[in-house]
Amino acid sequence: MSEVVKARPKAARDEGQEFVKAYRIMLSARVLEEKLAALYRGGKIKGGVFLGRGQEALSVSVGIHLRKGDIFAPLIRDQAGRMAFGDTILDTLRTYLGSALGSMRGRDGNIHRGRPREGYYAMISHLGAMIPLVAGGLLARRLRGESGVVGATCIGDGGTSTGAFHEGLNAAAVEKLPLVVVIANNQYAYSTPNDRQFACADLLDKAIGYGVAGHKMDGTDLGACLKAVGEAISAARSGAGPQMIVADLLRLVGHGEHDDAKYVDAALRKKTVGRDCLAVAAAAIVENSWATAEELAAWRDEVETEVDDTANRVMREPEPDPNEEDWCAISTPELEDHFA
Amino acid sequence: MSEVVKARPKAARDEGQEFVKAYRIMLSARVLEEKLAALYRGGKIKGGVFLGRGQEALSVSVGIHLRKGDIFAPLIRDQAGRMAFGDTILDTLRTYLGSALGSMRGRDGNIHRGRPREGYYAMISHLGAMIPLVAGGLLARRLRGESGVVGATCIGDGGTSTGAFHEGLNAAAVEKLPLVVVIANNQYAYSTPNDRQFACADLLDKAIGYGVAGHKMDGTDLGACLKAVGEAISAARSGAGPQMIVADLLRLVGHGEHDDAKYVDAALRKKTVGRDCLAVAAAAIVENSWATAEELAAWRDEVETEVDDTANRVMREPEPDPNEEDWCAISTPELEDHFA
Amino acid sequence: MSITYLDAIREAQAKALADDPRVFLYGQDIGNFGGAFKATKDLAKKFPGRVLDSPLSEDAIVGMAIGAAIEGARPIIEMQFADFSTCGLNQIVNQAATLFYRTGVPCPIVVRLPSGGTPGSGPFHSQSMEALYAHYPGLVVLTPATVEDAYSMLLGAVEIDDPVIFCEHKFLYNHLKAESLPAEAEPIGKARIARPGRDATIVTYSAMVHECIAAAEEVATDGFEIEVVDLRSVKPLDTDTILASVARTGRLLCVGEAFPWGGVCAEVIARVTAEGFGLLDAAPQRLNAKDTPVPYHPALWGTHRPTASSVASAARQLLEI
Amino acid sequence: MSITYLDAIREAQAKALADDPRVFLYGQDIGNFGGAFKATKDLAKKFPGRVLDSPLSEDAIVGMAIGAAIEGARPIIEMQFADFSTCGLNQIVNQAATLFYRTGVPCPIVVRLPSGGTPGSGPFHSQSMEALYAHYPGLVVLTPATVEDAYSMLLGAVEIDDPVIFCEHKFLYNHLKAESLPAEAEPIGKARIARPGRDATIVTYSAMVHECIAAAEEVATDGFEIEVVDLRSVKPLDTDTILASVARTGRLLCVGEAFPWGGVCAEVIARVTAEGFGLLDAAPQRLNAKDTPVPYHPALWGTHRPTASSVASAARQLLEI
Ligand SMILES: Cc1ncc(C[n+]2csc(CCOP(=O)(O)OP(=O)(O)O)c2C)c(N)n1
Ligand SMILES: Cc1ncc(C[n+]2csc(CCOP(=O)(O)OP(=O)(O)O)c2C)c(N)n1
Ligand SMILES: [Mg+2]
Ligand SMILES: [Mg+2]
Repeated sequence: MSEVVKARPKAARDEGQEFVKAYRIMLSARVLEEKLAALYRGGKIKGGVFLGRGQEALSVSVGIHLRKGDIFAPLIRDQAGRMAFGDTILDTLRTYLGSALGSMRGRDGNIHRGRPREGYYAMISHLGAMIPLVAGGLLARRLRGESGVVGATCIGDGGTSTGAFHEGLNAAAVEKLPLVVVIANNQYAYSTPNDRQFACADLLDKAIGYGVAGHKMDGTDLGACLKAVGEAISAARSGAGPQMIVADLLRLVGHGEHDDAKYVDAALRKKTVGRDCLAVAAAAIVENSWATAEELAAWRDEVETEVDDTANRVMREPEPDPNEEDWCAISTPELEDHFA
Repeated sequence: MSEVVKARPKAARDEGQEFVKAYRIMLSARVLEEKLAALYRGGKIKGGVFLGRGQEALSVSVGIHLRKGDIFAPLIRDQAGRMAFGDTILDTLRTYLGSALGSMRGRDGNIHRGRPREGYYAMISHLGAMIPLVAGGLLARRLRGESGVVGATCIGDGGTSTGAFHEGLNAAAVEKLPLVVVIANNQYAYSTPNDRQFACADLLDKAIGYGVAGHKMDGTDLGACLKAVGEAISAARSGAGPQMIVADLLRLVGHGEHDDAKYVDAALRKKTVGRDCLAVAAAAIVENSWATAEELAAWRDEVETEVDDTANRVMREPEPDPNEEDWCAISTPELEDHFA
Repeated sequence: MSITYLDAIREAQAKALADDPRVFLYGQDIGNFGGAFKATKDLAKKFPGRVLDSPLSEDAIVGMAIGAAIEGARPIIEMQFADFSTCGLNQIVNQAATLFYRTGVPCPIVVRLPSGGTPGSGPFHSQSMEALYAHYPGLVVLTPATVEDAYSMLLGAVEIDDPVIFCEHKFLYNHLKAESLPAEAEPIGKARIARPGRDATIVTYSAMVHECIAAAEEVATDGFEIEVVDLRSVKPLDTDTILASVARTGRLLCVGEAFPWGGVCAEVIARVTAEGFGLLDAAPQRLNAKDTPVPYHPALWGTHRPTASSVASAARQLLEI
Repeated sequence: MSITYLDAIREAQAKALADDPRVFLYGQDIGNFGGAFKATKDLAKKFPGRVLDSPLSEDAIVGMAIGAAIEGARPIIEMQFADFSTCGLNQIVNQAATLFYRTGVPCPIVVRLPSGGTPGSGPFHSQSMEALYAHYPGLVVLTPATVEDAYSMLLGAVEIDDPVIFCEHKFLYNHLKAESLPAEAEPIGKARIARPGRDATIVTYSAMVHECIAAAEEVATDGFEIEVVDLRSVKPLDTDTILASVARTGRLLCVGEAFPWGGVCAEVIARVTAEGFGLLDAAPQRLNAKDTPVPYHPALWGTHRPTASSVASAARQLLEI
């Protein structure tokens, strides 16, 4: 393997450093999600599995541009962004496989995970509901005098139809908070196509109505995503108020692993939105000589091994024990209500 | 009086017919509301009083362009539009004064009145909530094959911030329903000024984000309102989908009669938005020789008499009697739940 | 032929659509896709233009249904999961529930809530929300526990002129089977003796009916016969049937899958003690889910909600008193 | 000096703002205007930048408070009327109430709900929503009935690390007066004997405490002494204090202004009968509002909700049993 590496010129390597870094996180997310799908088919997963295949380029671009101290509230299809923000293969597997050692301790699962104390908010299912949360987090930071903080949150085309999206983004715009709302327009909300979801020509048309800046990009193009998301996050960080990002892409899996996604228009798969962003990015890397095809394959092998090893380890970890649960929903035990 | 009438040329009279008709409804609303304010101060009213002074030109324009068979869901400041759509001085007074004979039978009051069976929906307080209702009414009409129907509903600048506004308008746009949403931007939501309510340059900027047509006008100019609202309603009627109307104006009273509205920026009162649409319309009528100042005064006298007489009559009407109430919230008595 | 609880719900909707031109369906993914649970499978094809996909907007879905009802339609709307109805709750409790009282115009909408827990569904796809809706005046709240009731009560719900909250249990969707759909049905508002007994009464509803029957069978091995009352409707609540059962048995246990504070079990006990205090030989008891969000992990979930085994031990305790 | 219930709420917020830099206020019209009821009058001026007007967006108001709480702030938010909290209910019950259980991060927000009926307020400005919130795990639900409690419990609420639903009663805002603000306070979670007695116990809360005390005075003319328990907190519920009172009196009447189905009264009765069945000499009774929306006209409203006189007759009936 090391021989292959030597073949590439140094300059091209540096140039492509961020791109490659992002690619490798995308790859990790992809491989991890493939494992999750396999585990799901094997009946090893507790609950549903909802994957982000085809959305890694956009998602990773969000996570990679955020810093420690920023706030990130990912949504369903953000495995890549989560990992870029610091989430691990280990905790992902623990959560899906039901280990008691996962960050959610079996109390919540799959995509509903996070570490709020580290700025990594744990989504609830109700779509749109994370937007005001991030806005509020940013407001609190401002109130205590912090600046230069950014909060980002992701949502789908379907999620834009929620009242929570509207209220949260509007309130953030009024406060001119450094909020970045990333809309992954993957053409469907579960089975519902865009033309049953909204009537505007482009979701970006919504930006002006909130008085926020808008950014549009091809969500299958990692370079375009890194650039546009990077600009949006910088703008928010420097005080330009909320930023709305709209990326067009296609989810290349079912809504969840139970779903065969037959409803997806076959024609879309042949268009730009239907490209696999991971393959597109891989091709760009090779073309730019940032790495060779062999290196790419080696990276994949590496992640696969890590993912397999971690899954094996996690499957031996204990399940949460209902007898050890304190079954108390509040943090103030004196105020616990007691039922006979 | 009849001598005065003779002085005007016939042509001008015809030309101004709609304008004058609208003006006279505005005047009725104004006089009736002045009476309500006086009754409120006199302690005769059950509950609060929320008036539309300064918003009559816009409101009447909505009611006057709707037809029998259309749907109208007025909001707080729509006394004029209500009367144009068929609501009466009598029922208004009955509702405010708590007569058992009012359409709401004492069960609800003031602005929360309507006759849904006649297409005149009765608002609930929760702002935004009437938008999907009208959309749903229009959907039902379409499903049973009716066309040429329009549904209009009014809302304030504050109401645009609700999730209900967003969800309702978006869903109507997806269905391309003949819904007209009339936004009275009176610069404040209770005490909250526009700059604490939204961040877009103009509320009309929201239209494109919903994929609906937008119409903007000076809400203090009756002619402009009649024209723009008329166009919007015609467009909806002819199948052009939802229409959004934004009119700038100022509420010339408190939020309710308990409110002195001291928070209103004095500078606004001197601007165009601060004009009294009734006075502006009256001046236009006289200037165009559609009527004389004396006629206008006579019209006012006429309404004042009617309002006073009606109020006196209603104050002698019985209150609702709790012993005659059936205290059942559903229409199916067999399914009434019984509490010991 | 074998018909599931889910089939029954689909068939009831098909029949309602076929029988009454005023009926239409509105909700997320219910059209060509047939719904997240397939409760509307093929209906869009069979009834063109009458099974409409909505945007992701619970407030608008409910609001539009109410408007349609005012105009004489009879909409059935699906919340993708009961839990998401919190986003449409305002329209349900403040608009639908008050319309008739305020204006005299009835509001015949049916809100289908795929309710209750299944393993691995977690805090936001498992809730039982009947108590929230039953608390508000103006709503009818139904909780069918059998294939037969899922069918006949949904058909009945469409005929009711008032807003009906139809709490279907997701755990029963594919688990519960019957031979055929019923031709006749008990009236809505009447409870049902799901298992006769003489030593104690368990009042319950929805999926818990089956846990309670299993518990009763278990306790029967000790020689005690427990009567299980299936409420079917939690609002109105059929106090008479409950009282008659307690009159026979003298003992009452209420079992519900919902959170413990307030709710159906508290309401049942309050009624029985107010109206049938003298019938009770022992303190009435209740068993609910624990007072925490519904946990995701099946190992926790199995303890969080009542099960045949926890019901059986509660029943044994009640019998020993 | 004379201090109203409303003054107490304002003073508590002023003190919380003064004592704790993490506290801030967010809500509609609460800034320069001082709030629809003037509960935040002058606070924006006294605490610049910490009393913020929100847009007309209940969901966002609650959601932002939760996010701020995650970051260590202690927001107090005002719903303009409790009734409008249905539009923010999803964030309250699904986000605030689950945060600690799911993530281990507490959610110290206070949601102020101007609650309850006043004459002429009608179906949408009169609701008592404590039962909805108490049903959901993860929330503390407080219902102060006195000027002293309005003050000390609101201060206490700000200190609690969990989400607190603070149900202030609008009818008490200006009616209820005290000489001074308390320096000490009963702990939150403890009920209070508002009037001692021996013949029957009335358990109640919020504005109904005063109706019940008046009723007790009326019944005292017959020679019966009724003990009135003011719950103060409906979740947690202080079952011990209730049981101790019932142990003394043997009779229980629960009175609440909320709708009758489920709710505080049902919950209290379910607990007392489960844990204190043997203490009861008569069937426990309850008195709630009628099962319709709150009517607008004062003549109807006066019959819809319990009053001193209807409580007195319910109490007399209970005593005659
Ligand atoms: C308020 C709400 N309603 C319904 C759902 C059920 N639901 C989960 S994901 C989904 C579709 C989401 O579509 P979109 O926002 O486009 O995101 P995508 O799945 O395409 O990434 C739906 C309807 C939900 N989670 N929240
Ligand atoms: C959902 C909701 N939240 C709060 C209120 C309380 N409220 C009644 S009117 C009002 C201000 C409305 O402002 P706007 O929409 O601009 O209408 P305007 O009063 O200016 O005509 C508020 C906050 C309400 N009615 N509904
Ligand atoms: Mg999508
Ligand atoms: Mg306004």
